[in-house]
Formats: sequence, C-alpha cells, structure tokens
Amino acid sequence: MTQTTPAPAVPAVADPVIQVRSVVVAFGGLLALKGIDLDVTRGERLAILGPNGAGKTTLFNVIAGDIAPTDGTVAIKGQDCTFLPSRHRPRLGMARTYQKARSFDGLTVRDNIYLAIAGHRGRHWPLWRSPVDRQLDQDAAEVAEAVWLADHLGTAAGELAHGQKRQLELGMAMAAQPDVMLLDEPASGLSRGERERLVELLDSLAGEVTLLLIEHDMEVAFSLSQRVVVMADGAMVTAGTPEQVQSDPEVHEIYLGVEATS
Amino acid sequence: MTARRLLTRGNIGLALLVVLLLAMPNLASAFFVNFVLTQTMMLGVAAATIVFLARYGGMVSLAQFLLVGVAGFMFGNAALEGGARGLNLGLNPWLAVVFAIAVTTTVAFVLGALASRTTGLYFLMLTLVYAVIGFFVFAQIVELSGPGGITSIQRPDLMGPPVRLYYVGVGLSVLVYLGFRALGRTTFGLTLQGVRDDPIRMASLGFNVPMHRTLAFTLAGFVAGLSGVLHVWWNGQIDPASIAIGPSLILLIMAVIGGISYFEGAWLGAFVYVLAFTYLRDLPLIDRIGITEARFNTVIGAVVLLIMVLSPEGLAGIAARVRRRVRRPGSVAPTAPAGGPSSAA
Amino acid sequence: MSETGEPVLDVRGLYAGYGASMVLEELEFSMGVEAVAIVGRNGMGKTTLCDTLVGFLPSSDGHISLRGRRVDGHAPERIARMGIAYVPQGRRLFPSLTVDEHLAMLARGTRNKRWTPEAVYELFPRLAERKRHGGGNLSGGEQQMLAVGRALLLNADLIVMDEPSEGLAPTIVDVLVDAVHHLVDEGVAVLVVEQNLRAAVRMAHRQLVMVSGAIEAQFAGDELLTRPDLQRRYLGVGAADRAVR
Amino acid sequence: MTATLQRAPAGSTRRRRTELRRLPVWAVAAAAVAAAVWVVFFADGTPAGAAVANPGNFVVTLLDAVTFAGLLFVAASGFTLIFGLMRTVNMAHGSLFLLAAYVAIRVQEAMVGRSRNIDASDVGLLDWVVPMLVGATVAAVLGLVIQQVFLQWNEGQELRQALITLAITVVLADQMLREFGGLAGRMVWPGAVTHFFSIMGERYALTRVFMLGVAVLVGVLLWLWLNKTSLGMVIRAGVDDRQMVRGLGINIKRVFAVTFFVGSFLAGLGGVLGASFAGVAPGTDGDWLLNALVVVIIGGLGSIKGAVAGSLLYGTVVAFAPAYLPSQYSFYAIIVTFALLAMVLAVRPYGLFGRPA
Repeated sequence: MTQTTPAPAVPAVADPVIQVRSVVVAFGGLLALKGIDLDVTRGERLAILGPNGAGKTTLFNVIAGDIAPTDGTVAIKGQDCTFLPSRHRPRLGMARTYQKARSFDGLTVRDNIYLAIAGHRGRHWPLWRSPVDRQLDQDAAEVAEAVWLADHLGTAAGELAHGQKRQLELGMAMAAQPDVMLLDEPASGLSRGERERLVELLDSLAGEVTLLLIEHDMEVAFSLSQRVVVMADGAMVTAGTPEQVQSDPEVHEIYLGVEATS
Repeated sequence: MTARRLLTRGNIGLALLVVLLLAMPNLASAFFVNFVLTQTMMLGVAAATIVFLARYGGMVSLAQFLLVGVAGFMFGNAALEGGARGLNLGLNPWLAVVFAIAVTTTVAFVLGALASRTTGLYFLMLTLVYAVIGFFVFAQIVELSGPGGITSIQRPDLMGPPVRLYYVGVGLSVLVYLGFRALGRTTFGLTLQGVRDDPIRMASLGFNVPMHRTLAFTLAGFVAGLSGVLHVWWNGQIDPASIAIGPSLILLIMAVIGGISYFEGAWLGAFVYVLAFTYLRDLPLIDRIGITEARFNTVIGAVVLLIMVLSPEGLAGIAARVRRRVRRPGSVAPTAPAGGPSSAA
Repeated sequence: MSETGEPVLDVRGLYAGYGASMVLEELEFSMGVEAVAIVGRNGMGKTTLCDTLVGFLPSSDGHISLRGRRVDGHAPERIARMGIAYVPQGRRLFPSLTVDEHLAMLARGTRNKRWTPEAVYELFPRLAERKRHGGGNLSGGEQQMLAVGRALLLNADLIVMDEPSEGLAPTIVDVLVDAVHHLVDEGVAVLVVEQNLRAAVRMAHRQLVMVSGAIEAQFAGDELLTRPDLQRRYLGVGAADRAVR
Repeated sequence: MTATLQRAPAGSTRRRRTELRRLPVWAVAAAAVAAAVWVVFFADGTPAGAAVANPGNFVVTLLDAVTFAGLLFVAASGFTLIFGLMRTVNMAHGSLFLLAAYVAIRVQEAMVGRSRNIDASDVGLLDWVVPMLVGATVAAVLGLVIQQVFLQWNEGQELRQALITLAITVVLADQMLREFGGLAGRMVWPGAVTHFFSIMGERYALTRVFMLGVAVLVGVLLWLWLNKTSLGMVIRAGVDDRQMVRGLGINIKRVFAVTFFVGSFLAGLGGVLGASFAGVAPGTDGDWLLNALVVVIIGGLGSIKGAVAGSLLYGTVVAFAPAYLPSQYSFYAIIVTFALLAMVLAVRPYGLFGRPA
C-alpha cells in the first residue's frame, strides 16, 4: 500500500503544469510523504482527498515551496522548482491558500487583497502612492466583491468572522489572477449555503486556470474536479475521475477507516 | 474630496501645533527654545524611527541611538581639519553631512541585513548587542572617535544662530512625522505591515521578506542619521560615552513613555523626558520626599515601570483611550490591535 | 452505554471562539462513564471544543461540569487536576524528553493510584522497549501511545482525545480501540473526536455529530456507517449512494 | 513543453541541495580554519606570536579562553534558563549580577573585618564561599520578587516584560550607585587558591582554574537538576510546550517561580565570580547583560547546550583576538566579536542550538 501508484486511471499528460516526481518528506523520523508522483495538466481541476494526517498539506507545501522535499523533484511549467523559495512561485503564476486562514490581521480587507495583487505584479518597493496604487485599490475592491466582502473593505482582517476569513483567503489567491491555484480545504468551516456559493465561484474561473484542491468534503471535491487523487498515510492510494473514485469501494472505505478492519 | 479629507480635526490640530512651535522663539525663553524644545525635536525624530520599526515592522530596535551616534561621529570626522581629533577629512560641512548620512545608512543596511531573519525578542536582543558593540567600537578605536571624543565641531555658518537649529528641528520633525504616517499607506508601508502580521504568507505572495525588513531598518537608519547630524551640530562635540547602553535605553524609554505604536508618542515622550530631565531636580518637592540621593534615573525608571504596568501603549495610548471614551460615552469601543493602521486622518 | 444518575461530563449552552468570531455556539451534551465520539466536517469546531473543555481556550458563556463540579473558568492545570486529561491533536509530545522522562515527570502523585508508569508500560509494551528514545524519534503509533499513556497518569475521570487515529496504521488503531474499551471498563469516561468514522464507531457506541459549533445529531451503534445519506449530510463524505456497499 | 522539462537525476539534486545549505557553513568553516592557521603559523607581529614559535603563549591564551568561558557560562545559563521556559527576556540579569557582587563584597569585608586592601592570605575558603552564597541568594530573592510582582501577571506579553525588566534595570543601577558608590570593588579569592603555577614556561594564576572549577561544578549540578529530577524534566518539557505542561496538571506558576529563583541565583553566582575575577563597578551590569546576550544569541536562546557552546566560542574570541591580532590593531578585537556574531547568524539565525519562537 505504501507503494506509489503513478496515477493509473489517467495516463501521463501532454502539457503538464505541475510535475511531482518521487517526492519524499521526512520530519525527523516520520515520513510524511513516501514518494509521490503526480502530473497535473493545464486547465485541469484536481482534488486530493484523504483522511487527516495523510500528507495532503505537506504535498501542497512542497509544491508551493514552503518546504523543500527531502528527496525528489518538483517542476512547474517545465521548470525545475524543487528548491525555488516560495516567494519566486507567484512569478510562475501560482497562488495558494492555507488551511488555517493566514490573513494580515492588522490590515483591512482591501489592503490584504492589495498586497496579494501587488506581490504578484512585482510592485513591492514604492515609497509613495501613485495612480497605479489607486488602480490596484480598485482591483482589490473588485476582488472583494467577487468573494462577497464588498461591505467589509475597511474592516480589519482580524475582526472578520471565520467564514469571511476563508472568503478573504480565497480572494487573496484569486487576486493575483494566477493560472495555477492551490486551495487547501477552502470549504472547511463553511455553512452549506456558503459551500454552494464557493463551488459556484470556483466553477466560474476561466478554463485555463489549473486548480488543485485539498478537500475533506467529498461533495465539494467531486462537484469541482475532473480528477481525484486519494492519499493515505503519506502515499497515493488511487486516482481517477470522480465517477471512478466514487464507485471504487476501496476508496470510500479507506476514507472512512475501514482498512482498520480488513 | 481630497481637500475636505485634509480638513480633519487631527490635521487642524497638527497645523495649529506647528504654528505654535514656529512662534515659540517669540513666546518662551531662549533656554526653553534652544535647550528643551530643540532637544525634543532631535530626540523625537530619533525616537520616531523606533516607532516606525515597531509599528509597521513589528521590530523593536535598541540600535537607533547607535545610528544617531554614528552620524555624529562621522560628521565630526569629516568636517574637522587636520590637527583636531579623529580622521580629520576636512570636508566642506555640507559634504560632511552627505558623508555622515551615507555612512550611517550603509551601517544600518548591514546591521539590518544581519538581523533580517530574526523577529520579536530575538531582534530586540540582537539590536541591544549592536548598541553595546557599537559603543565598544567607538570607545576602543580612537582613530574614529578621538581620544575622549571629538570636540569643537562647528555647524555650517548657515546654522549659526541656535534658533535656526530649532527651526530645522521643527521642519525635520514635521517632515518625518508626515512622511512616516504617509508611508503606512504606500506599497512599501503596507508590505512592511504584511511582513509584521504574517511573514510566511507574504513570502508565498511573492515578497522578499528579509529584504523588506532590511530596507525598513535602512530607512530608519537614514532618518536616525539626520537626527544625529542635528544632534552633533547642537552639541558641538560627541564622545563614546554618549552612545553607551544608557542613552540607547533612554531613547527606547522615550518611545515607550510616549507610546510605541503612535508616531505622536515619539515627540511626546521626548518632550516629557527632556522636561523631566531639565526641571525635575529643581523641584523642591523632590527634596522633601527624601530621594535627594537617588538620582534622576530612578524617577524615570519608575515612571516607565508605572506606564508599562498601567498601559503598554504609553501616554499617547492613554490619551487615545480617554478620547475614545469621551467621544462615545458608554459604548465599549473595540480596541484596535496594537500597531494596527490608523484610521486615515 | 451507562447513563447513570449524575453525568461525568455535562456541557450546557457553551460558547467559545477566537477574538470576534465564535466557533462554538450554544453547544450542549452530557455523558456518563462511556466512550462518546464527536464527528463532523473539518472546521466545525471539534478541536475548539476539546481546547475549551481542558481550559486551553476560555469559554465565553455556558457551563462545563465534571461530576457536578464546575470546571470552566479554571486554568488548564487546575482542570487537569480536577479530572480531565487531554490527548491533543498532533500528540504534542516533548521532543527534548525521552519516553521514560515523559512518564517520570508525572510519576509523583500516582502512587497507590490505578495508573503508574509501570501500568502504562504494561498497557503498551511497545513503549517499554523504547524507554530511552526521544519523543521525536518514535513512530506515529508509538507517539500516540505515549500521548495516551501520559494522559493516563493523571488518573482522570475523563480523557479527551482529539483525532487519536490520525495518520496511524490499522494495527495501531486496533490497539487504541482496545485501550479505549479497557478504560471505559475501568470506569473512565472517554470523549474522542474522530475524522475516521470507522474508528469512531469502533471506539464509541454513541456518536455526536457536530455542525457549525453545535451538536446537531446523535447516533448509536453503526447506524452512521451504514447510512450514506447521513454521511453525506453531516460529514461531507460519500457523494453518491452507490459509493458505499 | 514536455521536452523542456529537464529532470535532473536524483543524485545530483541531492548534491545541489546539500551545497546550497552548506555554502555559508563552508564559508564559516574556511574562516575558522584560516584563523587557526594564522594563529598557529603566521601570527608573528602579534602580542602572543605564532603558536609554533611561542607555544607557551598559546597555551596561556587557550587557558584564558576556557576559564573565561566558564564565567560566561555561569552568567549566561541563568538567562537562557529563564528565557527558555518563560520566554521572558530578563534585562535585569546584569543588575542581579552586579547586586550579588556588591553584596558579596560587603559580606566578605565584614567577615574579614577590613574594608580595603584585604590580603588574600587573610581570606579563608569560608570567607569566600559564604559571601558568594549570600550574594547569590540576595540576587535570587530579588529576582523572585521581580518575577512575582512585575512579570507573573502578564505572562505571554513578551515585549512588555522585556521593557518592564529594562525599567527595573535603570532603577536598580541608580540605586546601586547610591548605595555602593561609583568606585570599583573587588572580591578577594581565598588565599588557598591565590597561587601561580608554571605551565610551558609561563606562570598561570590558579584562581582562574579555580573559577573554571566552580563553573564546571555549577554546570554539572545544573545538568543533574534538569535531567535527573522530575522538576527538571518538567522545565525541559515546558521549554518545548508550555501549554501542554499545564494541560498535564502541573502548576506552571510554581515552576516559573523556581526557575526564576534559580536563574537569578546563577546570575548572582556569576556576579561573585566576576567580582573576584575582574572586579565590578557601575556599568558592569550592562557589560554582563551584553556578555550573556552574546553567548545566548550565538548558542541559541533557551538551550543549556547552546550556553556551553556559546561561552566557549565567545570566550575563545575574547581571549584570542587581542593576543593574535597584529599589535597595532589590538584595539579592533571588538570587531572580531561582531564578526563571530555575524558568522553564526548567517548560518543559523536563531543560534547554534536555537529554535524559532
């Protein structure tokens, strides 16, 4: 089971945006990832499922450059990025969200999104305000509206409610207009209505945007993705279309912990 | 729209204060203006660099007074001609200013780069070490500091009368105050605040976090250097003891008394300190309560202790709290997070 | 299920959260000397509930009582001594301490009590073999055993376990399930928060479903396991009925 | 597009990462080797001379380094102990150091019955040990009072605590100046150890070796306390995860109090050793706060192992820099300290054994 299965259901793809090869991550004596291979095509929507502790977020961190793998390589758009620090990834068109919302609590919603846009566009240093900033502020307001935060532009992020923080998190990822988005449990903590809105929002993204999604909520995952990868215990268990994965009894059982009895 | 936005109560108050300050030479004694107020302006600018780093960058620096001193020493070394103490470069006084500021800014860049990967308490301690090592560097390397300090440093002729120095101090203070406040809304300022709140998130948005910290420290060093040049003009001399650990702590204490997350607090703290330093020992009361022997530092230390125990936000913080309560009696105002953005005035 | 007259743990109208946002809202449940599992989607406040029960997070309103004594409002160390032990998510062992030191630092006060370091080693023989190892060098399963063993030394009335099966191999989950049953037999109440539905059902006869910071439903036995519609509704698991045998 | 993907073989990747991580390490190692080579072969125009030509001076410098490191360790261990468990930067550490020294000097004067010009031959071992214990205990009690009155209720507000202890430092320095005056004071080593012995043709003071002995004893006791007692284990556990320790029913407030007491006692012990070794005067508090800070910044805050390593490194630099810099540059020794700091921080921003907060 710990053996790696390189995505048997869908063959290796022609135009890979992300290529993960034999990635191993060890924390001390613990193997968080035991050799992961993963190809993601341009425009693909891929969901990663699995119980807590399966290594999903660790895989995200490796792809986003927040941690370097112990072994193996990561390539983004054909460029070897294994050791490229996270701050260089936005230039490759990549944006991510975090499982636990990481917003800038002392800044307003508008400024949070402003920073996301500015970071992506390489506007980091100006010491004075210019018309460019006013344009960015407007763009930020538009993004805020897209994630239903238009009424909270001036609210400090630290004072938002839980669900609003998740919306802001998503807005900050979308603000950069990336073509690769990594979303770590975007639906976590959202109410049913909010989850539906989320699916709608992500569905409305342009076709060329590649979406990687960690999701615990199968409903959200299946309705958004074209391909599903299931992880457990630091390894990839299986992969396939949502239909294939749904009809694969093993997957469901792994997910619910049935393997404990088998 | 913009014009009306400028006409807020805070800005009108600030304008009135500036007018008052400019009129002070005609209202108060020369001693009060040239000693108390001039010092307040110079120290206020230096303390404002601490507030700038703390408020926007979340970095509490103890090295700012070292940078004030570096600028002073460098100006002395550059402006004096042969025969005097120090390096005796004999530059034109204005060129000497440029030299002093350039050296100070460079030193700040190097020190900032070294400290840029640490935060919080580590940063505080590292900058304390900078301050002390810097003191030893000037104390031991006499080529740089002259034996027992550099003396008879002349200010440029243009700055001759002391009251001109005062006006320069007021002008610089206004510029620094407005500049630092405006910086909070610029890309660099917002970025710095982002780094303060969550450096990892900033990195994943594409920002170079250590570089931002380094440049913020460099900018603060530049401003501290300006204050240092003024200081050495005013004092006419500088010696290593004047940048020992004590004065470094006192600059931080000023920022703390005033309120470390309010720019106004820097000048308020400096004013309170200079006032106390100048007049406290003359008060008859002090004799009565039997602490004649104990000196000024005990009083100032106790004041800081009291402020830290009562409200870590300092005098400006206390004032802001009172103002909020007066304006909205009864309502429980949500306290803004420390170091949060000021509502655009 | 042994619902005796006085519940071991009784939670009434509990509110808790971080800063401005409340995570737990009007949460209520009670339990006797039994194992109870709390299940639910991610982000519904399960870990917040655990942290609030043991005092890591102060509650904003409501009551928590243990055998009739109010425990909310006390410091964590006080609550622990009043009888609630915690096995937190991610285990939170001390990397600088060896296995033996983890237990030795709590050994004082366990004399003449049910759980001593020796008793823990008896329950988990694998730990005994690794006495001298550092907390960071253990396998996931061994870490979890140590975290449970450490909690046992408090000889508490109630043990709160947050995601004990997370990232564990099946055989280790078996060991944990046995340990939970064993504890209940000895009169200790166990509240277990689980992602792994199968493990939850095996550990606890009674399962409470948490939705948006409150208990929304209650199930007994393996009803949840056999009802994909309920799973989809409460847990976000199983998008289609045919997904489950 | 696929063709552009150059998949590097795993072997070379691993090597490259190693290189990246090791680059600063290599630079620092090269600097250290260069310094050693300089000291051994080329340091001719220096006060000590090249080690091959003048081995006696080398051994003496080495002894200076190790014995001074002992004093540094005693002074810094208390600081790092308090920080490790409580995340409190005790800026008053230097003040406690100085206070203990002054008190011990007073007690020694009273015991010997003379206030100035005490001769070592008049000082019995007890005339040194008793003042040491009294001085260190006074520091420990004051430390405990500071912790209970000013720090206990605002736990977790690290910056506020640092500023509070800073203010206390200012007050204490002023009050000590009032009480003990501005002159330098000195503890006198017991007569029994005030001798010189000969090593490699050089005379060396036994008192310095005695000081090292005291430091080693302190280190061993500290190690035993932290590793062999349940309280010590609790303290180490608290360094890792304070909240979890509380969750296990341990009264952390009492542990904090004990730790602050012991940490302040160690500061006092350092003060008495320092007063015997080099004397104390107003300003010594700041110097020793700096010394403690440099040691823990190098070694890593909160780690006793780091305090040992930091003391040895810093002690080496302090002893070797003035001896082996060319004579006309001896004044630049302080720059070497800064260079040491810079090199360590370049490799490990949180010190050799430190962890980010």
